[in-house]
Amino acid sequence: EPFITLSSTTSTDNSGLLDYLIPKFKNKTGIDVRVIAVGTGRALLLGERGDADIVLVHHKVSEEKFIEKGFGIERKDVMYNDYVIVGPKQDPAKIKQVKKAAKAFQLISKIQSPFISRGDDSGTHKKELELWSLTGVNIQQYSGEWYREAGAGMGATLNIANGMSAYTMSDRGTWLSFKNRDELTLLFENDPPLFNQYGIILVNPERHAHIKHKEAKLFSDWLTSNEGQQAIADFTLEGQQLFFPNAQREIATAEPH
Amino acid sequence: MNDFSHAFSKALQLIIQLDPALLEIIGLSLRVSITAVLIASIIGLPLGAALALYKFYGRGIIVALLNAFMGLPPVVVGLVVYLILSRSGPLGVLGLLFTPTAMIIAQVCLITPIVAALTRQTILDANDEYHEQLRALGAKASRMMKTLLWETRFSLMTGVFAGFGRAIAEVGAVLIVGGNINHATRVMTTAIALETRKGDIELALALGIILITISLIVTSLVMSARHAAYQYHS
Amino acid sequence: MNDFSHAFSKALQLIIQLDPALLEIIGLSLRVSITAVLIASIIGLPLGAALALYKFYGRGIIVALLNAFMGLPPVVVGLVVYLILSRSGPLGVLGLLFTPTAMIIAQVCLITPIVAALTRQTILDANDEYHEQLRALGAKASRMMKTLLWETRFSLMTGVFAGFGRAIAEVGAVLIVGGNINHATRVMTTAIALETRKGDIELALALGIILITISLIVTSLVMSARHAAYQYHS
Amino acid sequence: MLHTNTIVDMSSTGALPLQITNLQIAKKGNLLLNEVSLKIESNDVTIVLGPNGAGKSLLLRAAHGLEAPNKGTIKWNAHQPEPQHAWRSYIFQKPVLLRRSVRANLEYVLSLHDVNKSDYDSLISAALEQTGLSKIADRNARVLSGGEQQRLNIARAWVLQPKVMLLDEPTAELDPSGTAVIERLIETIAQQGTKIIMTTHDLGQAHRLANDIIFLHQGCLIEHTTAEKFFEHAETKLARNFIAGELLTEDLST
Amino acid sequence: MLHTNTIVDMSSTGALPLQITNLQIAKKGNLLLNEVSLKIESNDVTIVLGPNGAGKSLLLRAAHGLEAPNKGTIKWNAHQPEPQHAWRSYIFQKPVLLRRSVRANLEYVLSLHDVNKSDYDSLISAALEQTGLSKIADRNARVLSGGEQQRLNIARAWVLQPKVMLLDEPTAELDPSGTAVIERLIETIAQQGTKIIMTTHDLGQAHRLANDIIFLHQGCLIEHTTAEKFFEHAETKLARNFIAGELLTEDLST
Ligand SMILES: Nc1ncnc2c1ncn2[C@@H]1O[C@H](COP(=O)(O)OP(=O)(O)OP(=O)(O)O)[C@@H](O)[C@H]1O
Ligand SMILES: Nc1ncnc2c1ncn2[C@@H]1O[C@H](COP(=O)(O)OP(=O)(O)OP(=O)(O)O)[C@@H](O)[C@H]1O
Ligand SMILES: [Mg+2]
Ligand SMILES: [Mg+2]
Repeated sequence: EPFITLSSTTSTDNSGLLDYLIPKFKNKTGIDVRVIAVGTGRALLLGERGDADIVLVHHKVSEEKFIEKGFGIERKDVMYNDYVIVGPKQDPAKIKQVKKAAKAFQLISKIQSPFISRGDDSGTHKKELELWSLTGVNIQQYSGEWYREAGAGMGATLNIANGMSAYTMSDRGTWLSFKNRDELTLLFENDPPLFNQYGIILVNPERHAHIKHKEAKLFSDWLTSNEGQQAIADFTLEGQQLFFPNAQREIATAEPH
Repeated sequence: MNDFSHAFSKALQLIIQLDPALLEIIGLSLRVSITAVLIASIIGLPLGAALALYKFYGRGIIVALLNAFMGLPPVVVGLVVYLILSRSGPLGVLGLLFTPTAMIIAQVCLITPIVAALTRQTILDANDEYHEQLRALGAKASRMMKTLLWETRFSLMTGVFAGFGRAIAEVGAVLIVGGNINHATRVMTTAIALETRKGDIELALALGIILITISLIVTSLVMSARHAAYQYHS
Repeated sequence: MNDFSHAFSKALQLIIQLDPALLEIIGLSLRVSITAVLIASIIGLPLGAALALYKFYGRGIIVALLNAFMGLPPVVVGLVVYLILSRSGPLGVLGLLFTPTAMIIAQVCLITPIVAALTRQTILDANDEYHEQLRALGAKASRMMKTLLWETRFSLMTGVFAGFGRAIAEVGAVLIVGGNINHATRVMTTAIALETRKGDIELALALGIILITISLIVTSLVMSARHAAYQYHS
Repeated sequence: MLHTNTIVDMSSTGALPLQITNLQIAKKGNLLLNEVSLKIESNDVTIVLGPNGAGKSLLLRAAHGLEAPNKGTIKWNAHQPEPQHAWRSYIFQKPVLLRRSVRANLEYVLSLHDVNKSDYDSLISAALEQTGLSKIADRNARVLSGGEQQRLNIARAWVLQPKVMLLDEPTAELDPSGTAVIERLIETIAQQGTKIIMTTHDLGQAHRLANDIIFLHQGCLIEHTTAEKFFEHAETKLARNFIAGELLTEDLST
Repeated sequence: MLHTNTIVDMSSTGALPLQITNLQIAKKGNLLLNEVSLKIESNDVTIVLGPNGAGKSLLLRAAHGLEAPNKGTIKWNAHQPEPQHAWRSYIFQKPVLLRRSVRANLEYVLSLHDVNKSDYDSLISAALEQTGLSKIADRNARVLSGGEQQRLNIARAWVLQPKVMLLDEPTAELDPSGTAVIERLIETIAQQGTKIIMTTHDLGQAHRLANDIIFLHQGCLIEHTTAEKFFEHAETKLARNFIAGELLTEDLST
């Protein structure tokens, strides 16, 4: 049976979105999609080395570099989701009342309440660091004290946050599908800086002869088509829509040389 | 302790339901690890015996390497096998990455040192007793090796169990070279890691209980076979 | 193969630089795994010997369990220890979660079965030779156990190596109960996993090479000590 | 030098008489000892004779508590034998020596029973001297010659100076003078009140040492009588043939 | 039944004469064989005598190629000994039997050399019969009695029907009739042209079997002479004392 290999991030996979989309695509085209869920960095590396046919990640800077270097040939916006800040129910830093994410971070740093960072250079981690830089707090100096870098995926980071009754920042999808919550609860959401754009990139078939370019393009096209976009919008977890389709324009393209 | 009783009932429930997805994962786990342990034994038993019996320059270094390689980190083994099998790697053309074959290769690398090092020690101990006698009877080194492997076969099994245990339990290597692809390369350990990531600790534990039960069944079956054979031969 | 030579030179570079962050991680790896292997030996050596020597109802089941437990999945062990040590768990008040102590506990659970099962086999083989004689001399069971452990001490070392190898190489359990927290619970294997996540395979491999080198140094040191002692005693 | 009965407390369980009643031992369907009954009362040298495979070792093993009877009983002064009893020692036909020095092998035996540490040196020196091992006391036991190992085997059984010694072919590998030394040692030991029960294939030795003879064949007790009577006019044809060195072809099982 | 020289190709490396020149073997600083030189030419029974620890086993081991000389040479018809030679077999004072049946132990030896499979049955039956083991051919070798194990040990050395047999105390644990059987077997073998070199502590046996005697003491060759001469009027006082069963107290190393 024909299949393509898609490398993506664990947070995307954890949400269940791909499990929802792939059968629909397979139904239509007969092509299966095999998902390798890894960190952003390694997802791109898999594409670079020709081990995946297509890449679905969410860190625009890295994605553009990927295209520039000729590893990928076509990047399309697909959708966005958003990040939320979660923490212990008691909310010792009182971030529930504030309106800006940076403000929330500032309050956390003020009382030096435990905060778990992904600490793995992932898209999520970079976004978190951006927010810290907005607060003016030099967060590195607290590393190993109340600011803890887990160097782990989103799920593992949430597990640790739960275990330590700490704050952390998570993508909404992982948070909603995450079960080991105990005292952990959602405390802050819906601030535009927390939005998170996803892009899909075709791996350059010129670099690797075996790449299933045609089938991969079918998937990319389907995902950005009206049908695919609708499917993304239809996907809900616990009654909430997680991903918001926005595939209206192409960000960067490069024809195969 | 509530967590544990929940996990147990969940495990029971999964088993009773005979969930086909679960059966598929269990089947692949067993197929990969049993194949790996067979290949590792085919390499490791004679290798360990040879290191016990043959004296040659550099043997000490190889033995030290073998003992240290019992501590090969699965992730590192996974990475190395990945680089070799990756499309850009030397064996990329074979297209083995993200297949059960790749997982078997990685596990063989992980457990061959274990089987070999433990075999070496067992043969070394037996050799103390047998060496002179077999030599005096006229056995050449290669024959002596075979004889000692046969005479100690019941003891060697424990080393093979250790290898099987390592294989069926490890997740780092199979995750990297297999990719934990649903319906293709998902095995028990990668499924457990996945559920853990999702925070579904109950399901992860239930799967863990099932995995341990399977190990227990496999080991018990082999042990009873060994016991029966041992009774028969003495 | 370019990847590998890059990784090697990177490893060399890291070692030459004596990067304090790296030294910290190496130190914690060794501290955790050596402590775990010592504790596992203190439990596993007598346990394995007792299972080889004492006959009691249910021994067969315990032995089968032990053999199967050589295949305990690190992630599952990590989860169980996590649940026990977590704030809402039975030992939550101790506040051990995400500390090196928690990592040691998890590794002890993982490797005690390995040390015990391999010890059992070694003692069983030696018992064949010694049992009748020691009994006739008047040795009681407990004394016989001590004598056999002592007479086979050089062989038992290989089982301890296997345990150490498993401990120093595993990542699943320490990641869950330690958390891979920078400057607190980050060890070599969790650091390797992290670099792998980041896609920095070169650095991950370099760290892997360093880890294997450390295992090699530790095993070689112990092996030479064993060799010297063996020469002295025969 | 010999100070039997002072080393360890031997009073708890008695020694002689040894009373064996209807002893039966079978393994894997083979009846190896068959309805053996006998009584040993006097404090001297009893020798068990019989062809290879007659069951001599088995009988001694059972008397030391190393084999559980399938039927029948073995009683030392009404007590069942336990290998731990310090008043009785046993030497194997094929000894296993510990991987340590000759001296350390003897020390080990003392450490198994509660002997005063201060007595170690004198007891070990006595045993080494009497078995002619003093010179090689520090050699590793595993590299000794066959005869030297056998001497150590005997020294190990004697070091506790027990009330009863069960010896399975103690001189099989000894040279003539070694044999003479051990025979003299056995006589001395016996004279000082230690009961000796031993096996041998050396009829001359049996003649020289034995007060009474137990003659086994195919697991059956054929004769138990004084040495004099046995060698002069044995009752059974089997025994007479055995003494004459002839092959015993009768098959008792048919 | 005996058809020496037909079983395996024994032509490649010669057998007699055995020429030992200035043989010296030392272990851990102890000189265990010291400048031993001797020549054995005739196809009969040579017996090595000497007290425990004299170096008898060591000499036989060296002659089978199991010990490398520190100095000097050992040549069988100008060839160095290798344990693999099928024309020569060796039995240990302390044999190790494989964990399988008596018959399988013999089969194993045949399988080590290129013997025709079709000859297995007849060779094995012959060896079993001549050592009196036919009845227990299927018993596990590890549960045999001491004497039965020794018979198997001899059967194993004889099954290939070699040109030279080196026997280290072959009858130490045998009963009188077993000893007689083996002695007769050794005589028959020797008469048919197989060279026997053996050790024993049984002077009577040496008397009965030996054509010539090698007498060792503390690693030195004291006498090598005909049996007659040795037992009637030995040259050295050491040998005369040994024959008389006296303790040899002279220390040659001082
Ligand atoms: N590997 C070794 N290291 C040290 N000493 C050894 C070694 N092997 C043998 N010996 C010593 O060499 C001497 C000769 O040993 P060997 O076995 O040849 O004696 P033997 O004449 O056969 O005596 P026996 O009649 O007791 O069998 C003995 O004193 C023994 O302790
Ligand atoms: N565990 C066993 N299973 C089966 N047969 C056994 C076992 N142990 C001993 N036998 C058999 O029992 C018989 C008696 O053995 P035992 O060792 O008592 O003989 P023995 O009289 O001491 O002979 P030897 O003079 O050769 O030492 C032998 O035929 C032996 O093969
Ligand atoms: Mg016996
Ligand atoms: Mg000898």
